[in-house]
Amino acid sequence: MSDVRYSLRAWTSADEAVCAQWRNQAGQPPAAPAPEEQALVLCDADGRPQACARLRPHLGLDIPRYSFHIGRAVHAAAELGLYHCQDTLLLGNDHTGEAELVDLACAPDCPQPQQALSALLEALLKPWLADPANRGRQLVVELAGWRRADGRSPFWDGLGRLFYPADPTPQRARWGEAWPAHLAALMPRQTLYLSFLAEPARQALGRAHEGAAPALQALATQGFAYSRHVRIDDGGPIWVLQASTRLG
Amino acid sequence: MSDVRYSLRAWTSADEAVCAQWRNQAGQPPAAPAPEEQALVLCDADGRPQACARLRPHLGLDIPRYSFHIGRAVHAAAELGLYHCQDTLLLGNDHTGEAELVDLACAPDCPQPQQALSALLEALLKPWLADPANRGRQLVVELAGWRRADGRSPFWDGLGRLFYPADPTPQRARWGEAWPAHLAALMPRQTLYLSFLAEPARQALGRAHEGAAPALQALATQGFAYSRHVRIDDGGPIWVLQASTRLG
Amino acid sequence: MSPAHDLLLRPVAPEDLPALERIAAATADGISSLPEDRERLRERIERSCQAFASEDAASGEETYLFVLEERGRVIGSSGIAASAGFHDRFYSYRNEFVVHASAALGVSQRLHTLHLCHDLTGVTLLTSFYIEPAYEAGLAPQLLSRARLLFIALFAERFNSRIAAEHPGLVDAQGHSPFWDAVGRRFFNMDYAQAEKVVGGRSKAFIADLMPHSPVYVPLLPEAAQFAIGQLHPVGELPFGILQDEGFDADTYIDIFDGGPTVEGRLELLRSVRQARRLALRPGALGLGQEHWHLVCTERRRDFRASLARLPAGVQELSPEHRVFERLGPPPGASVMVSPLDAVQEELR
Amino acid sequence: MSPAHDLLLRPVAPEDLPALERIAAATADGISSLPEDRERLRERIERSCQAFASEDAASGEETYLFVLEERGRVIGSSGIAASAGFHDRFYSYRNEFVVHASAALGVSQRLHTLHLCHDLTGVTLLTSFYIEPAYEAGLAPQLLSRARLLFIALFAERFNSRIAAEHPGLVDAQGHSPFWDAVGRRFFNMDYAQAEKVVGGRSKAFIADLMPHSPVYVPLLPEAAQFAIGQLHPVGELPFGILQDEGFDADTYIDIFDGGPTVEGRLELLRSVRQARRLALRPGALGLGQEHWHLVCTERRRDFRASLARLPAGVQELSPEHRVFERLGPPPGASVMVSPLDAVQEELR
Repeated sequence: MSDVRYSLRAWTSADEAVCAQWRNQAGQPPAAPAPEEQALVLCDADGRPQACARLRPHLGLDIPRYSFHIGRAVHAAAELGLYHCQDTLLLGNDHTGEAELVDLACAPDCPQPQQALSALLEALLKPWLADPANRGRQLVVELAGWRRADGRSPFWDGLGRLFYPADPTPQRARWGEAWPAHLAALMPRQTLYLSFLAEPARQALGRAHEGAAPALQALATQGFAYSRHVRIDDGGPIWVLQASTRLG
Repeated sequence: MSDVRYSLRAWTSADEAVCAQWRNQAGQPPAAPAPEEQALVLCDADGRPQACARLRPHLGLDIPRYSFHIGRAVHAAAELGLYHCQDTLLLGNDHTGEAELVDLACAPDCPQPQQALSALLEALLKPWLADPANRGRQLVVELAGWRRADGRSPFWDGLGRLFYPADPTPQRARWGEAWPAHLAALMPRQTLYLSFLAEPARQALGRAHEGAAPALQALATQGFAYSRHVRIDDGGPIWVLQASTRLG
Repeated sequence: MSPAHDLLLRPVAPEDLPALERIAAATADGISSLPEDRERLRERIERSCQAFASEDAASGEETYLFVLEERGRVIGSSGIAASAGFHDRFYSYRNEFVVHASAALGVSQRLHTLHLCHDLTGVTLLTSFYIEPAYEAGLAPQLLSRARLLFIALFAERFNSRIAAEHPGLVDAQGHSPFWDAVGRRFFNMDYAQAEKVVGGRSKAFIADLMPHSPVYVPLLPEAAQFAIGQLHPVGELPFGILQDEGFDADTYIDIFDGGPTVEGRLELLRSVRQARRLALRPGALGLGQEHWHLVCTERRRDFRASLARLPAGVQELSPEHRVFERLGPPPGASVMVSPLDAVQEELR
Repeated sequence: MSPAHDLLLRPVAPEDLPALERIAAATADGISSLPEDRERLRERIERSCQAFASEDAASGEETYLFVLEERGRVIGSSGIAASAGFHDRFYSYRNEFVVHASAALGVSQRLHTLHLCHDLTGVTLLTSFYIEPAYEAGLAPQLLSRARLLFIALFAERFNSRIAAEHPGLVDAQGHSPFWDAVGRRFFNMDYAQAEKVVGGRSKAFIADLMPHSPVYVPLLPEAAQFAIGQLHPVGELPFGILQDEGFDADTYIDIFDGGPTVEGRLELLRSVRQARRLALRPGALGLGQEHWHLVCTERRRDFRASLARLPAGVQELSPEHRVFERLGPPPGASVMVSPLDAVQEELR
């Protein structure tokens, strides 16, 4: 899968300026790695950065990380011939402590984004998978949720907005990664039935933003799959790589 | 992986008597397939049945199927330096409608059980995976939960027994596959914190019975992984094969 | 002579069948608990007669039905079911409010949720209230509704000490319940009338098994459904107002199907019961002072009778010659129960 | 002359500091809400004086502290916090019971769960009850506890119409709370005393943020913890019994930390308030009839005084010469409030 035209190297402080206009799989510009994190940059034959990715050993240990788990609930009365299966959402911190893949991004003018991202991922995952003692059981990646052409998120409009009526943009900018944790304090804590959400919000649930398409394809190639969890603000899908699946 | 010494054929009514003493991955004797189900038998060079497995296209549509989803909840107060991450259990019907692998079993005297089961699984999965339109997104398999030498389930003793104080054995025998659905009516409906369970019950959670070891290994070979769901009576693990993972 | 003197409340009798049929026909579907079906009405009357007559300890199955007559003509009905959800659970939604706050976001919000509960299982239910429209304005509805409470207080061992009453919820111009459409319908895929049909004679508990046990988050409901929570159908205003005045709480429970208010209160705290007094009967007894309307009832179960009389506020005894006995009949015991109808609230300051 | 005539309840004054220090030292840790710290006690007294003196509408922040004296010697204290959880939420566990049934298995079980709630946020709290052991048996505790309720009724605009009071829960021989060990400790990994230290002066609401919001399933708790739910520490029996007699409900709420009962009631339904009457003062007024002990209090806020007197049951007016004014001082207005102490329950049958 990897391509001879590319070369890999560790992230350097100079990359921050280069990547400032890039957008990662979650729709944000990539940031510099923390000391315990591992970040790789993939460069083209001329040494220009084409893609980057970062591996965080454990998520949610400083700021609690929230997601909705998508479950199912059956209500049935056999005697009446009534049977209903409904999808449900439950707020939780299910991925706490797992490893996380962040800032998976490529240059806007990258000629073969999916190929570049796949090559990068493969290089990043190889040592992770080879170290069962330290790697944990899952590698988690959050993807930006679907938005309309005007930039609005139907999932937010159908759920988050009802519990936090103000415009979330300034708060998201102010709190960064902590924003969903603050939002979670206002959200329903018990099981939500999806059928109570407006149709556009239901349609957007677990659907990734178009800009994340190359990242999604690259992740699928590497064995990542949809975890039936979504982000709490925009309903973007959370994918995971089960370490045991790859090892099986 | 498949071995030339084995041959495969469809289940016949004569197999029922042959398999009566076998135990499947869930600890029960295999049963005859329903019309919509696909069942294969693997025979040795002499034509003697060595292993069997059955594929059910959709689970939980007649009798609701219950499981506990294992989630996580973080309670943190940064100002106090307090942070606690706890595992949780939530009763649900999350796998409703998915395909199910049942009656994965091999003969008690099968010389290479794991190899036989792997060969059988591969044959059963190939057409399933090749038919994205009809196959659904997951293949689910329930495994018998861990028991002590005296046959008691610590998970049952630490949870189920507190909500259904009688001996479950006769009811399990009487109701068969419907038993967990009746039990579910008595169980807690909201999130349970694992820390409220006795230590032996916690240890048994998601741990398979020793008899299921060859099945587990064969499932892992084929890409199945632990789904973070368990059976509600004995805490046995539920493994799934993500269709997309195999196709990725 | 005021027509209020002509009113008499008594247990229903088999001869009342035609009158009950008239009442059942006059009440909108789902509003009254009287069925529009002669056989079922006859059964209801029979069960009531048995309940009044039974000497046994209460089984909880009893339903008591009263009729109000004016000079012998039946003009209304009211009833009591000894135990809500007998043989099964009685479900309601309980209103709950929790505060969700985020200091970081500077937001603190009061979140309204509805919790499916069977808190009211086993309580005594007031049912079957109906009064002819011409009598709505006078004292007749007061007698019809409140005399039941004195009956319950007199025979408390047959009833629960918690009393509740269901009231019809809002429906729109097309006869649809916005609350059902937003909540129940999602779990039935049919309208309420259909659901009632499918469920047939089964208990509401059965339907409730099909509804989610996690709370309903009110902000997720359409506005019309949010508005309908705890809202009364106009047809229920009269009986609802009387029970509110008795001190029933109307803010806690709503009907799980149409969202109408289910009121609830402890018997001993209800106004008519709190203010009830036993008056000794003494020939020639004279009450002095300004007279107010009072409920007056006999203390027999099977021959329970209640009527209205003007009596002085602090009256201690009553003459068997009092005109109230023209309606009540000769007093069967040495005393009667009375409770003022228009008592002022005790005020401390 | 009975010593009960010598008792006087009045607002705390700065001169009471030594007496309060004595009380704080005498009360076990966590039982009384009086701190064993002179500065904090001085502050409490000051805040109380401000609360009694303030002419403003209530902010909810006020705490009122009363002392009971016998011929000038302080023998007890009691207090009121105008609004529970002021500036924050006030958490409790609410007992809930649901029926889980399976027809197929032939089982129907009543399942007990505890729900974290802040239902009692903003209610008025009764606090700081302490009486010297020598006075526990007489009428002194009655005056000490119940006079607060008359004060609240007289100045209702400063308080909530719902009143609650916390009571200490069970501890074992080692001083550990079995309820805390089974519930709170799982989320703190420390014992209650430690947790209180870590949390410092912060509100309980803060601690509650660390506790799960899903119900606690009681069958999962160890037996000792199950038994401790709603159980009273013996030291709380006296004040608890008085409030039970007032009609407070003790079955709904428990403390989230030690499982002790938190009682709750509506002011207007509490016995002392329901039975309170205003007596006009008229020189030479004579009450006739058998005398019973009554609470008697003045109607002024800052100079609130309450004492005990024997008065006839139906007394309508009182002479300013009555001996109760030897303690209360010259009546400051044209009337006083009274409420019988040993009234019999109204009974219907």
